Amino acid sequence: MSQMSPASEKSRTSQMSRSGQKDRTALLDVRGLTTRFATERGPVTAVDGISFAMEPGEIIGIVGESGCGKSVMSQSIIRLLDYTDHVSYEGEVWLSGEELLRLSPSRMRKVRGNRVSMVFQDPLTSLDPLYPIGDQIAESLRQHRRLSRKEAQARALELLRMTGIPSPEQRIKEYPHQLSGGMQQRVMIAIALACEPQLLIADEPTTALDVTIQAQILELIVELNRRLGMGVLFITHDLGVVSEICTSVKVMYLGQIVEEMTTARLFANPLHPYTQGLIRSIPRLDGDRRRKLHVIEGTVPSLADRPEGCKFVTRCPYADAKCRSEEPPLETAEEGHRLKCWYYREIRSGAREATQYGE
Amino acid sequence: MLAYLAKRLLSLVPVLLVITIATFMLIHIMPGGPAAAILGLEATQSDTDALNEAMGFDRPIAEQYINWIGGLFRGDLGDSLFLHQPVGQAISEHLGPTFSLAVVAEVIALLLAIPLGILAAYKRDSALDQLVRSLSLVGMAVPGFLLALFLMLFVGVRLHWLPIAGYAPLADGVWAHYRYLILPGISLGTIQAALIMRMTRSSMLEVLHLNFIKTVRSKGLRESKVLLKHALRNAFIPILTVIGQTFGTLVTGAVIIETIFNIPGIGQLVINSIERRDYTVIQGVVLTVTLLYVLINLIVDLLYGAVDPRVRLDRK
Amino acid sequence: MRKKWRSGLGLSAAAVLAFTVACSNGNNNNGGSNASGSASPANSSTASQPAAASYKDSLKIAVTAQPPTLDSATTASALALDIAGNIFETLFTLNGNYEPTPVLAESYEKSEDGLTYTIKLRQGVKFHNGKELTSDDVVASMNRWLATSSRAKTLLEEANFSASDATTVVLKLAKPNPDVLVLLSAQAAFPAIFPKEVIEAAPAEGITDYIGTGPYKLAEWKQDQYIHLVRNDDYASPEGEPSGFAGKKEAATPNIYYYFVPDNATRVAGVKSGEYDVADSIPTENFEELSADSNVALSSYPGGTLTAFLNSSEGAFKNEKLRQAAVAALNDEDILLASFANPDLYKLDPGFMNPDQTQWASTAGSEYYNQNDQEKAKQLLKDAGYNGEKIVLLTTPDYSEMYAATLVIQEELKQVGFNVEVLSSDFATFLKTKDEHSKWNLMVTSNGYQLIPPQLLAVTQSWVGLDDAQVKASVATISSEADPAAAKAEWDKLQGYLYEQAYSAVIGHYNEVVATSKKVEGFSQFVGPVLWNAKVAK
Amino acid sequence: MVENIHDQSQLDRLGQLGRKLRREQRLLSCFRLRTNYDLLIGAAVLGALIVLAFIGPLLSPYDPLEMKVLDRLKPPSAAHWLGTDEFGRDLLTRVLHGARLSLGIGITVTLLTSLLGLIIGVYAAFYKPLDHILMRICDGLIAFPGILLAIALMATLGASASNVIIALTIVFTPSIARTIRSTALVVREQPYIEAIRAQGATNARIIWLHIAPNALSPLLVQAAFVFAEAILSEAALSFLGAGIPAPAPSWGNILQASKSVISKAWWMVTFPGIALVLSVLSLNMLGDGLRDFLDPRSKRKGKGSRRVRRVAP
Repeated sequence: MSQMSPASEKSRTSQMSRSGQKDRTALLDVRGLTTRFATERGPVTAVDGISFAMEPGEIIGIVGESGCGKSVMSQSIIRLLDYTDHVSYEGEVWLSGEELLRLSPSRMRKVRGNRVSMVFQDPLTSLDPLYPIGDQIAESLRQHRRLSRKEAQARALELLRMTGIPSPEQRIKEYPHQLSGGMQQRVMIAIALACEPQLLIADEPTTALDVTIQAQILELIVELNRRLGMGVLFITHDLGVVSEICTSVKVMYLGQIVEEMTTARLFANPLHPYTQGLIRSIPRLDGDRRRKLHVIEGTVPSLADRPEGCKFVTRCPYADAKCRSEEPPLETAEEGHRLKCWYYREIRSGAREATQYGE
Repeated sequence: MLAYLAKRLLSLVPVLLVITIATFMLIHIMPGGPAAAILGLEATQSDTDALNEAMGFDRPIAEQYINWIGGLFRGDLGDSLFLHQPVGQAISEHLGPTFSLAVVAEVIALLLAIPLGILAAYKRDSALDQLVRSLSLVGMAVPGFLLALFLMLFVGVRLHWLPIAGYAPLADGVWAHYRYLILPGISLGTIQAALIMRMTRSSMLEVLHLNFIKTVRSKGLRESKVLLKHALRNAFIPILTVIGQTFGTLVTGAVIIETIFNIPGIGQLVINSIERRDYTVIQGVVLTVTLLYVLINLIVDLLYGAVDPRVRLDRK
Repeated sequence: MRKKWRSGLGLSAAAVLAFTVACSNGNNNNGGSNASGSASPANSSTASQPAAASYKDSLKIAVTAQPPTLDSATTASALALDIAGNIFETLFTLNGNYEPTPVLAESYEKSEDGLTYTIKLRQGVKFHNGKELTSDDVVASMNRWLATSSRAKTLLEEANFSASDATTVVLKLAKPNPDVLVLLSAQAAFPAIFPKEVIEAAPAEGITDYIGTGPYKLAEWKQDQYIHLVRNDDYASPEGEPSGFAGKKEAATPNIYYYFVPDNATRVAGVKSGEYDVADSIPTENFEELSADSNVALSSYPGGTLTAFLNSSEGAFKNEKLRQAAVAALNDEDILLASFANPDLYKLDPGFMNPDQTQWASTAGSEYYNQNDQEKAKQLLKDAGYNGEKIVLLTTPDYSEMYAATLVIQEELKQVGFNVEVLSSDFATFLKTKDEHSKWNLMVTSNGYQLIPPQLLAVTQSWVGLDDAQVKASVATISSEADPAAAKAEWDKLQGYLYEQAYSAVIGHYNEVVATSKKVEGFSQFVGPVLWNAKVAK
Repeated sequence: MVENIHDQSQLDRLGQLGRKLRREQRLLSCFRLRTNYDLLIGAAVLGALIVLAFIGPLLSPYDPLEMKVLDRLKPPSAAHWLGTDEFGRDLLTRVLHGARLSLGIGITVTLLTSLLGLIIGVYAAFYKPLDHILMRICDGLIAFPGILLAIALMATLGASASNVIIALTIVFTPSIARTIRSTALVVREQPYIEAIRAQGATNARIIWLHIAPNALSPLLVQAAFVFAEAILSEAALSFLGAGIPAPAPSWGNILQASKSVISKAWWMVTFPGIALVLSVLSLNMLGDGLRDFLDPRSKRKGKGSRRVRRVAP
């Protein structure tokens, strides 16, 4: 705990100094969000002072390896973790001018599924196996819109149709295990869209699906985003997906946003060593088959032993003593492109050579 | 469905055969005979012999067994040697009190165990959870008859709140009926409660970690709905299994609890019948109880389908 | 919890048998409900009650077990006979002085040679099915009784009833028997009068069509729960002051429920709470508790003896010195206290017969009674050359007093050097083992009083295999002796001999306790509870 | 991550890794033991009870059978710490001797049941025709209401401590046999058993050297529960009067006697009752703890199910 707090304090103050007052127009404005879990061996920081804002209708991608805190961050926004773990939040999450972290549990429930919805990674396990899908879609309508059973079912049918499920009249009575993975994910999306939310958080919605289905689902999300004008926070580890649909990207590592920029710049000009590593590890159809696929050395350290200084230090080929002792601030490299790295200028200019990995 | 039932019933045949033969042999090598209870201490050997002959106990055991099985196929369990009524009638008259007792015990067990089990799982490692875990551990270690004695001592003898024993049929009024069943119900229900509580807790814990719980919560449902409508139903199959098992052991438990609290149920009937060497009743009760046990298991199996559509479809 | 067969089912069957052969001299026992002079039920207070008092329409009595049958001729169960006594009647019955008194009979004549009794029936008596009682019914019932009841078979051999006209029956005996009316009146396996058709249709296992002439009819028998009797509105009562089983029967309460409550604690709690108006066989452990209860009246009456029987036919106790050693070791006071819990509920007395019964009460052999002499016992053991052979005490936990007594005796015998083991089993097994004399050496049973010494189990060979010429001769003398004083002298000698030989030894005399609610009036206790004149104030 | 496995330094690293893993494994199992409170508490309480059962009677100045009828039903006092029973016997002494009896019967039943269950289980798993016969008999005996079976057996055999052991062994063996059989069936299908067979091992050798040892850890867990159930069942049988005959100071006997004096002598219910609960509780905890220790995966699956049948309600 104690070793964590200076870092988060730092990032928080830097964020404060950057934008003095809250942005009234923003759909979502996250400021210095920090999420900690109490564990048997003390508190663990999973999200460390994250700040970003998104406008209505925007699709923002969050990328990073598994374990980097993407899911925790997204679930922190709608406080899904309240129930499962001993969790504490710091910072602020503003949704259209309302601060979520300080809402009472009952007010918070009125936000969930209503103004903000979520779609999860594995559709089969994310649906309750014991209820027909129609009921599961109708459930949030009955909860938030106070619809009668009949009205809710009618609306559910409409939603199913909108998500493009074939013969929805028949499917509506079926159980999750009777549907294919793609259809299940469409059902998940129908559930999420039931109350026409302002914000959809999609947590790796395509990871568990076949490639062809993936494309269909992505298309659906983009189409619905356009039609309904909702913001989409798209969490993925797949940079290819990001490039297809997102307007801008945040790269996360160990609970922090280490780099954020527009999608175009992501591929053209990644500055953070971690982002560079991610991009180089994408297999390319047009690439040289004989070239070995790049792998980022090492693995993501566990949250319990996050390094001091720069969080990427254990795997960064450019790291030095300064990286190990001091955490770099989130600096603006260019308009709309910020990152956390002491040496990104040197790396960009080629002045800094990659050293041996680790020590 | 029917085929499934038929298969289940057929698989029962060898089990029943083993049980009935074992019962038959066991009771016929028990020393003493029905004459003791019927004729009393003064009976002469010739009186006893005459009685045994009249009842057909002088014939070989195998022949008696075959006659009895033959009777079964005609739906005839024989006549009680002591009660002067058909065994079927004796059993059905005694099933009522046992059924009432079992229901009270199970209701007490479920009312206690399911909510506490759910809360313990929900507030895992909290003080409540610790309490629930300790309760279920102690609950499993206190045998029903001991609990019955303690309840008699404190609630009946010291506090005079409830009658310490006895029974009144439902016809005498609802309170008259149930006030006799509360202490026996608690005595019998506690162990069931402990077992069900333990299972509810662990099964809920497992379900609460599943993904769809997050989905349900992300819809903004109230926690009560999350827990009861979604988590509990998903956690219910193992709980149901334990409930089925405990319902089965309720009959066994009733044997002791009914004798302690003097409830004229099937347990008391069989204990009395063993003492009276009322062979036909013993056979009838053992058969009935076994069938009941199987029936309960069958009902539980069918309930699985009602709880979980996947089970239903798999069977088609 | 444990099903207790009231002594009635088995052992107190003996209590009932006491009356099979009764003594006609009425002075031997006052026999009433207050025989012991202890706490009394309110049977005499009926008259003083204000006429306007209102009474409940049912009386509930808690008894210890379900009777095996109500067919009196086939059973020795006291409980069965108590209940059946409300439904059925006999030609004669015993009054409070144990004297035969007519019930269904009106009068009788005895022939000169004592072989023929001509009995005139009371007229206007109807069965519960509406049929009028005739001599045919009596003849059928009595002849069945002569054929089925093992008492009648042995005591009235080749006797026979016939009808001389519609209201007269004739009993012919093979040889004279001065006690024949007492036999006809005794409660044990009493000769109930059924309609002839019921007798003719009777299956071998016994009658289940319970149609009698008594003040109550059987309304319902709920197996293992209760027997419900309702008042017989057409009942034609005999006249006379109620006394024992005789005299006027009013059927004062419209409904009587006999609840089968094997659990002692339940009977006790039930009578305290007013759930039951009468509770039978109050366990001695609860005596004090109930005495202190202002709502409950306790009546205790002499129940019988707790007796140790030594198996002289086989095993270690064939040796009289060993038997004497065992008897010498007994501390009867401890045994009785352990068995009956309260000194008010037992009495130390060496007699095998009821100490209140002047004809037979005897203290012969008292030097062998309650000796508690360990030195003597050890000496006798040494003299007998006891080699540590195992002594087996036979008992059953189904009778708590016998069980407790046996455990104390085991300890006492151990103290003097016997190697003792208890063989304990459920009642059915106990009965079977009792007849296998090689399996046990000593047994304690509680036995109801007998009315004459020859009926004592202590002198009955089939009981524990006692085979002694002198005992047999004495019994024969007592049975045939016309002079009461001479018979008594012979009995003194016999009782002394039983003690001296240590064939059996009385440990003490116990009281039976019945608890009634103080609201019960007109209840009396004779051989069992007499309920037909009892009523319960609201 | 590792590109060239033949690199010597890599191999060294792997070896180090392996050693480290093994050490961690050991540490982990120590840790599991240290944090396995069920196992520790259960074992401690049970151990204390066993010590009391063996030493207690030696220290008591009273004889468990000696009657002082004049001292009957005396409440706890300096002379009689737990009071006296209905024959004036010292209750503490009887409860301590009762511990010997109950634990003794429990252990004997457990050993017999385990041995018989193991033999029946492994042979049933190995020989198909035998399996059918044995398992039908086991099914029958399991479906037979346990307490009735025990009571009927006791009525037939006669009341004595050794008959209690026989009756309870008959009651409990089938479920142990079933557990062992299901484990053995899994082991039997393992490829290595096939390999051993191919090398010409005899059936007996396969059964006793390869299959039986694998069944030991479930057996150990079950044994703890059988122990607990045996103690309970003995008490229940004695309580019903169908167990150990008096005057033996079994807990069930004391409890049975206590029932008729329940309004006068609370101590006769309370103290043997506590002794009974403590011993069953400690065995249950021991069983749970053993299972967590021997099969950590089961913890995640929940502790809900126990295979041993309950005889006493």
